[in-house]
Amino acid sequence: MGKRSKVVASFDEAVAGIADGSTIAFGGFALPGSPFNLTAALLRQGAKRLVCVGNTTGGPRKPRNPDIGMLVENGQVAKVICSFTAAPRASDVLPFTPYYERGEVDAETVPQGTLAERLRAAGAGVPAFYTPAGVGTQLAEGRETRVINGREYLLEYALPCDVALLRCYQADEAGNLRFRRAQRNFGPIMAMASKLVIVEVEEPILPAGAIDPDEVHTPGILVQRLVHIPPAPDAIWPTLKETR
Amino acid sequence: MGKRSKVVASFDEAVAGIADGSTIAFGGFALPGSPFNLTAALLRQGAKRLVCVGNTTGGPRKPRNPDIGMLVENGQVAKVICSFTAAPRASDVLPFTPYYERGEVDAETVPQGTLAERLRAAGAGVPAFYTPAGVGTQLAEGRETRVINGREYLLEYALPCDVALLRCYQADEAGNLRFRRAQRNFGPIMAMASKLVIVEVEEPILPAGAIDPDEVHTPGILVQRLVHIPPAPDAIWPTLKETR
Amino acid sequence: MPWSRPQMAERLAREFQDGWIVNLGVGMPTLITDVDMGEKEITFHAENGVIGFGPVAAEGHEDIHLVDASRRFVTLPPGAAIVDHADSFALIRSGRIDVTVLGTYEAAANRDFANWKVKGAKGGVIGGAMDLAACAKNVFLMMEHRTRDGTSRMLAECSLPVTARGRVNRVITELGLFEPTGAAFKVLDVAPGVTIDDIRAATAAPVEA
Amino acid sequence: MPWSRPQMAERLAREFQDGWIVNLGVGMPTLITDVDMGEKEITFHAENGVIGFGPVAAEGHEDIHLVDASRRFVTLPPGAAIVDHADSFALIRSGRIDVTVLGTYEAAANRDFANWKVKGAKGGVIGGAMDLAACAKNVFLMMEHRTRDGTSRMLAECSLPVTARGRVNRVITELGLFEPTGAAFKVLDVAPGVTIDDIRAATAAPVEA
Repeated sequence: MGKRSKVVASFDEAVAGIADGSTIAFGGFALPGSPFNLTAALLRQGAKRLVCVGNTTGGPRKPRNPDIGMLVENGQVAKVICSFTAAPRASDVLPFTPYYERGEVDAETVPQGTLAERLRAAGAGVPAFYTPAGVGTQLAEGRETRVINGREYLLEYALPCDVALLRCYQADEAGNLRFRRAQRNFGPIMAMASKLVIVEVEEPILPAGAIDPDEVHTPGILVQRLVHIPPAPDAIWPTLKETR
Repeated sequence: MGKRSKVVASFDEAVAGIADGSTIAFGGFALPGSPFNLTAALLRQGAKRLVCVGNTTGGPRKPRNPDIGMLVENGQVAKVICSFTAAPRASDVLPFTPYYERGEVDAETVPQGTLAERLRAAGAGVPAFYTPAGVGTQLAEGRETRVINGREYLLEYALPCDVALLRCYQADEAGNLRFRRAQRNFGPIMAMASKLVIVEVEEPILPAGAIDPDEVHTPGILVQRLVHIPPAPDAIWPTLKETR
Repeated sequence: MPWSRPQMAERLAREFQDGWIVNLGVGMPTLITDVDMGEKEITFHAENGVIGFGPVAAEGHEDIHLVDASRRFVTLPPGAAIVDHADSFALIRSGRIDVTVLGTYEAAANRDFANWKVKGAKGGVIGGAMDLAACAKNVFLMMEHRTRDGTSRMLAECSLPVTARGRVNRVITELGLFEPTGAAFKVLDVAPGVTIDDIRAATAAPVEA
Repeated sequence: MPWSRPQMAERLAREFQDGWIVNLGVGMPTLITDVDMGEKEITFHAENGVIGFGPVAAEGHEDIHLVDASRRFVTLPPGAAIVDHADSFALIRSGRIDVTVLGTYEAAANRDFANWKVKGAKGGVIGGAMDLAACAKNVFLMMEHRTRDGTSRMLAECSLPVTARGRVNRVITELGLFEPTGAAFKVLDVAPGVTIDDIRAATAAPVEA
């Protein structure tokens, strides 16, 4: 372990080689864990026809940080798979919405727990599972259900991804990750679900062995590329003001 | 959180009220995480017709520590669900084996990963899932399979338990658990799968807040009863010699 | 006089039982973290894996890594724990959440509700609501009794696509606290100065006083 | 002269590629942690969630909380991580293990093998073998070529209940290293002084030299 470092020097290097048509998981729930710098690099990198998986396409708030919605605006996205694909208030409009309404991008709207479990299933070699979420709703129309012990469940399939873009607090050179507080959210399961896991790291990358094995949140064997986030203004470090 | 302590004074108090017919998950893989003291208390408590879930019924080695095999010998077990229900070498005989051969106790032999995933599914509200393990073997005979993306999978059902008996390293009064090293094994998923989670704790129970929320392995809302393990000879503290 | 939103939060929280694990939806339900629970021990669970969180942080004491499911900068009292999204929804689907309090567009006497898709919208605002609605032991709704144009949100059956069927236990509005019984909304409490006739006039479903 | 067990371990480990994640079964396969891997970076994974473990602890330096899947007191070099049993088998089922090395009762030219149930046994000794056999990218077997009474363990088809079908890539015995091809065992290497005729005599399946 750790003979070779997984650290790369820049965000651009970190996203190099992501292919057109890739399915990409974007970590984060609200601000914590959102890979703003890697997303910005992907906007520059320009991969096309992406399938973007994340909790949301990005809200209507300003100032905006790089998100799936910006990739949509940049013409890089074929489809999104999210638990939010519209604005909570009818008066708000997501940047994503006009593209969706014009049919320029497709969307799959998934209950958040189902999204999490489909990612986890992909990372666990479980191709499909049953869940009670969504039964009896429009989402279940025409889909396969099954009654188990007297209750109706919906069949859901694993959601494997080609790439995960994540942000965490600490990492060592072997790729072991630690998230801080609510930053953990989708991070560990997106790492499990993805073939290429790329992480922007807030603290300087630690030498292998600096993280106690009991305190690792994502084991390094799941992680391929790490990049340390330089101080602002060379990188995106959102402030409290932007997220209120 | 933590206004009321979950700490009880003795192993006997910890297992009080476990009903006849309960399904009980026993933590541990080899020595680490095995709830020897709670198992000893269950032998005294005497609940009958138990369904015992664990990695193994207990090996042929001596000296023996309390295990599922002893509960079988004590006439308390109707069925075991384990990944090992025979001795690896034909020359060895598990204490459990004669009872099984005479039909006095039933057994379900389950691949270890399927056992882990069935427990995790129960704890995740997933009633059933598909797995590749066991396909094409005697275990799959007459059972439901399904081809997904060209590969054949076996349908497996969640394994919910009434009680989990676990051993961990540290806990706080709110029931948050930390396992040390290989002690973690089945602990977190058996806690997820069970309605009543009872834990023997190696270190003195910590006040709520003494464990950093990022370093909790099992959240306290899953745990009902904690008991601190007193020093030997008042409690079982296996030594290296016994486990070689 | 109808209840204010903090009064609605306070009244609804009186329905919580000691020891409950409580999940709060975005918007109005977040007011419940400000309610004094007295002797009751209540644990707040957020979809993003924050278990046992406390009140919103005082200004200047926010932790940029610590938000609840409504993006509020919250605090962590002793005993809190963090899990990932899969484990957080494992707690939800396995029935560990005693109550979820959700905002909604519509509540129905038949115990359905609709809070994820407005008329004509492409896409939806599901978040964790479908998992919570299907699996929490109790589903409480918190909402305005009518839309701004005066249309009732309290219906016999939902007009919008439902979030879950037959799962609602309580609905609180500015006018009162209700239990949907299948056929009607049963009145459990009424805001001061509000009459049953006021409620009937504002409700597009039978009301059982 | 047939290979010794350490020589079998050393020879089989030469089949590993740089960067592989390796899982070792109980018994003979554990000898592989003693092999000098040279420039190759190999990470050992154990079913009980110990990722990146190192050699067996020196006497007096054992950690009572730290065993591998064979109950050996191992060590944790820098970069190691611990996960629970569900996450450990998630790594296995999702194809993250490059090779599992398993002991076995029988290996078959049709790429089946049988290592969980002896004749007449009630119950079985499955452990993690079925998950590993079904999902590891490569399945290597390590075993004695014959039973003590001289019966071949190298068969055209298994006589015992199989652990997985069509998954075996390599078999090493004291006589040689083999690749089951479906119809035969193809000889990849031979222990010093052992002849192809010796192997044919000890094998109850076609041997392809």
